[in-house]
Amino acid sequence: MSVVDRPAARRPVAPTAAVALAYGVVLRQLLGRGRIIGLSALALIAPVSGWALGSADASLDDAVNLVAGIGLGLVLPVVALVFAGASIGDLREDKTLVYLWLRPIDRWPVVVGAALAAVTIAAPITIVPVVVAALLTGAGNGIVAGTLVATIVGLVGYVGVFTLFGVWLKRFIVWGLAYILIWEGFIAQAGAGVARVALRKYTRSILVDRTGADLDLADFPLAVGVIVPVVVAVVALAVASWRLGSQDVD
Amino acid sequence: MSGRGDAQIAERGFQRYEGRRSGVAGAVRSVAWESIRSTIGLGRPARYKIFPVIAVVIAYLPAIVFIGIAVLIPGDILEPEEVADYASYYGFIILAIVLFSALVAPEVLVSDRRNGMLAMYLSTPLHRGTYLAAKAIAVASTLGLVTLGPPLLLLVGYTVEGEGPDGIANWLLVLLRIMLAGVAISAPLAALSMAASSLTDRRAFAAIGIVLLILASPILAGALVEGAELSPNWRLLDVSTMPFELVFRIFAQPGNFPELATLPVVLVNVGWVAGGLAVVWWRYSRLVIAR
Amino acid sequence: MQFPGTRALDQLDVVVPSGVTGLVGANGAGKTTLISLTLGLLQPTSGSIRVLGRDPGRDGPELRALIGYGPERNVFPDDLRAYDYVRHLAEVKGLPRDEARSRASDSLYLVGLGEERFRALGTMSTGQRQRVKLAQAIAADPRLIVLDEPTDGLDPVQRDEMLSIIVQVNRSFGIDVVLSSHVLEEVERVCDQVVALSEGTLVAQGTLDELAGSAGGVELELVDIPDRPHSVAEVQRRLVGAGATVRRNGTVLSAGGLTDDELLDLAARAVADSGARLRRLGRHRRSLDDIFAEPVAAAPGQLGDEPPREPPYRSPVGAGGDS
Amino acid sequence: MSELPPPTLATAAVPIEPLTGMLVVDHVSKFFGSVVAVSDVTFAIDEGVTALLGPNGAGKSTLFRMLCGLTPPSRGAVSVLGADPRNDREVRGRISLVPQQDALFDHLSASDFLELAARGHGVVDHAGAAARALHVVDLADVGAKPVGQFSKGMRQRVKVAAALVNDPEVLILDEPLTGLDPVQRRHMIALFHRLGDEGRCVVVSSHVLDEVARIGSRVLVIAQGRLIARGDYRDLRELMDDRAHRIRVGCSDPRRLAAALVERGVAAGVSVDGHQVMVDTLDADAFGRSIADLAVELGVRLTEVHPLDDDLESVFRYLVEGR
Repeated sequence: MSVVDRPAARRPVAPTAAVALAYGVVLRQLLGRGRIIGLSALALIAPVSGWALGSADASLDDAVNLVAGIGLGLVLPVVALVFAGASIGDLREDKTLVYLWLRPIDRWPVVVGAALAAVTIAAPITIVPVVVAALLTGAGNGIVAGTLVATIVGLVGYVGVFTLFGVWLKRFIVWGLAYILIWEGFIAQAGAGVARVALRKYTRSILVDRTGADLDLADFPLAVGVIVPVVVAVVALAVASWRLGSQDVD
Repeated sequence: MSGRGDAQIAERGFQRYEGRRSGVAGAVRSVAWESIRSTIGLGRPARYKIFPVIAVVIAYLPAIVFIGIAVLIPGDILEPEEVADYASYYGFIILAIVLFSALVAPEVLVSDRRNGMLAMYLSTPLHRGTYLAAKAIAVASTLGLVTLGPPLLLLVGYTVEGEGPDGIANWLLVLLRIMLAGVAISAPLAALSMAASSLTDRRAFAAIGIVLLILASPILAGALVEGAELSPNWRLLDVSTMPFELVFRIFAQPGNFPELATLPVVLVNVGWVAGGLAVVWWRYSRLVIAR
Repeated sequence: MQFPGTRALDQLDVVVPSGVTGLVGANGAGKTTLISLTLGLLQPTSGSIRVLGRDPGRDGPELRALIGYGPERNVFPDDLRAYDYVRHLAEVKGLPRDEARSRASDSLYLVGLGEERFRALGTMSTGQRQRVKLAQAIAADPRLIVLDEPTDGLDPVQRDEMLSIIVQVNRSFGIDVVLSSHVLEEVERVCDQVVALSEGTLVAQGTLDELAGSAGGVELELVDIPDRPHSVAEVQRRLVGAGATVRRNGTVLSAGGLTDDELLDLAARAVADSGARLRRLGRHRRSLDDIFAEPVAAAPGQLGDEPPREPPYRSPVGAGGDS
Repeated sequence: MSELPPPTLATAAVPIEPLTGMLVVDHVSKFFGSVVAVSDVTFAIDEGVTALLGPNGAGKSTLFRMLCGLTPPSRGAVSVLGADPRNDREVRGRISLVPQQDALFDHLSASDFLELAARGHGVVDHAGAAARALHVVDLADVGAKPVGQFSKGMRQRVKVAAALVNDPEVLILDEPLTGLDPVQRRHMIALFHRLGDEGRCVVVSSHVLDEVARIGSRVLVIAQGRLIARGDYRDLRELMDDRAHRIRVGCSDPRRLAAALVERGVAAGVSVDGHQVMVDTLDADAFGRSIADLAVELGVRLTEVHPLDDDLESVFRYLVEGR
């Protein structure tokens, strides 16, 4: 009895189905034990330092500084990099991308599915610990709500950008770290103009807007702070989809 | 045999080797040496030499500077404590040590699993235990390059300048302490970086893991002890400070955390070493080697 | 030999004499397990094994210094030079540094990679890397080399060259070879004797003549020729008429029922009388393929009737090249 | 064998009429920097099985990747079922590729992996298609096991199964036989044969030439990026009329037979060795028709007539020699 006896009836694949397909595969691919344990341990720093700060009843500015520094500046981008970068990056490195590429489906659902998988795994390891950290600082005054919005928007922005890194660059981890530590860490501090091209400025602006604390490099209005990262993410995924269609696949 | 390949047989034919074979000891020695060579980039393209060179420069520069000071400024004007003593020297080169420990173990352990060398090694007189021993020696001695070398250079420089410890007995005591200090720092970092390198098959992740562990643990310990005012013993969790704390105790100095007794500091370091090696052994004994 | 849940080898009695021995068997038949046992990397759950007169379990390290091994996987450290790869592994097998250095170059010359020996492995073709693997196996002057599918991934021209080198390693260097392969024609062409495994049991062992000897009957292949469209049918008719039983498969006729000599004469006469065009004629030989197609439980005369012979240990001094 | 330069064959003449076929490659070249991987290749393939042969590094995999659109040609155009696979989403549903590299989603089970492939192609009954595909490559009993734990042979069969779930019209198989043992290879070849007979265009590359010969006789031979031969390999052998056919003849009186062959003008050269005669003839047809007559006439018993160099492997070696 051969598979070819009854030709397989086929129907065009709906974009949503294609997104779900990519989402399923990438999600299980990212669920590597080592990675999740390692990054969860990293993310623990945020709540622990928040709790430490809280028990020493620090001021609002200290709390916002802590959340912005460790939460939005370290835990969020690094975790987003590892998962969003690997969403397509691992498939390229392992040479399994052909099993999603050589299909009668467009390129963008594959990219979107992969990004969604990255968000699904990164969210609990970024939003939860950072918001809990804000809670533990006990600084109140809307810091928790501000942190929640900032981390969600930040996650969307970072996942979008780093998915593009994973599609385009072979050593996406190194370039991603360079962006986080060097670009956002040093250069963006230099001037307002340059900072405009760093996601960190937008997440900090959201936090400052909700809490009223004063924080350098955080002077965008809430609307800009929320909308720009999302737009950046959409544009990044569009570029990633174009790139996925036009580059060589091993 | 109709095959008329282009394989020419050198007329000399094939010599038999009747000499002595150095057995497992020789195998461990050559694997350790080959790992050291490849980590510091010997016999490899230039780009592999960048990081090791940077690390070594960072590690030895302060020593050279201090010796320079001792040379240029006559002894009487300078009070001894202004010249950095050996124990606090490490404070200057932490970055080099961190950089090196994040670089060495992933290079030495992870690449063998990905490029088929591990399968080859296990078909030689080595087995998993002796292989890991060789790799541990390689990692520790490469780390020794930045943890043992600089203070020794310092000692030699000072001695030549007459600033060194007076009397042979004292000189040997300082030498012994430097050796112990080198081991106190290299052993835990080697064990922990090897553990990280056996948990993931991607070198970049192992390196990130080691760096984050070294950067994160002081923050964690600091938060627990200062923030939450828990007992100072929580400080012992700080994997990147405790080895240096032990160095102070080796040099009979109070160190940064005098409230901690020396014994717990020693024990925690031994604990990190044992724990790291246990993780490595657990992973490698369960590893299925694809022939 | 038992893995958790699977019996990899089952009451295996096999004696591998010196020379080039082919190890054949389906995937999962136990070849790799047998190789691991030989290298002392696995311990038998029951029974005993002796290699080169030593027990792999007890003195594994010493034995592994005397055995060259070429694994099946084609994975290499890309930026290591071929020369360093071979020299290093020779050192790990106990050779002193300068001996390892000279023998590394010699071995790479012997496998035809003299000029390329300082090139990085990553820049080499599959064929060249397979030869580096062989050079590494012979560099430390082993008594025995075990090669797991040495011609995997090679094209026919490269495969010929590799096989001729392997035979030379045995004939002129006096190193015994055990090679496993899935290409049976290769094994038939190169090996002195064959060990065939199936599901962990020994299916057949012996020299090629013993295994692939003639099996009775004659086979002839004709060619359809336009000017005599029914020549094949005519030859078949004549053969049947003369008392032979004939099976036809396209233009190939398999004749039986009579002695080989009678069949050969009948065939020649039938072809001549029908004016057919003969392409191939010969006694029907059982090939390893046939053994593989239907593994015979214990064909008479194949399983060692006589008690397993102690392998003639080729003392390093005495034997020399006796090809 | 005279060292004549390999024959320049019909491909040199550029076909004028537009190429038609399920798979058309029109003056395609591919450069990686200064390296010319594929240089000005033109051919068209229709249904049935076509073997793509060539030494390692000849450009086979690059050509295959261009056929599936995984990489664009630097010059010329590829069209599969009339469309460009790289940009036409719909045609990608009618093509299947078995890639050469051994990469799979190790964490998925075999049936999950096949179901993923089926859904990706929009197969309505994806579970059924996955189950059927598993059955065809006889992996039905290990469908639930994760692919990461499969042996090389099993992984290869999963890859082939994944290429069947969408009932493709064009199947491109890059060395599908590697890692399979003879029995598995036989099943796989029968499968390719059946797929070809069903009107699909199946292109297979492999180095195991005597197995490929069983799949089909139509070959494309590529060397150093150029298409150097195309057509049925037996015709190609006939086209090499400047290269004598070498035939081994065993008989009871080789000397007399050899003399008669030369005297009859059928053999260009003979050499007698023991009971065998090595015959070199430029006219294989004449030889085939007269060898039986001569043997009967002289009363000599023919024990063997065995052509040594008209199998696919010899054709391959002659074409690729020195390239």
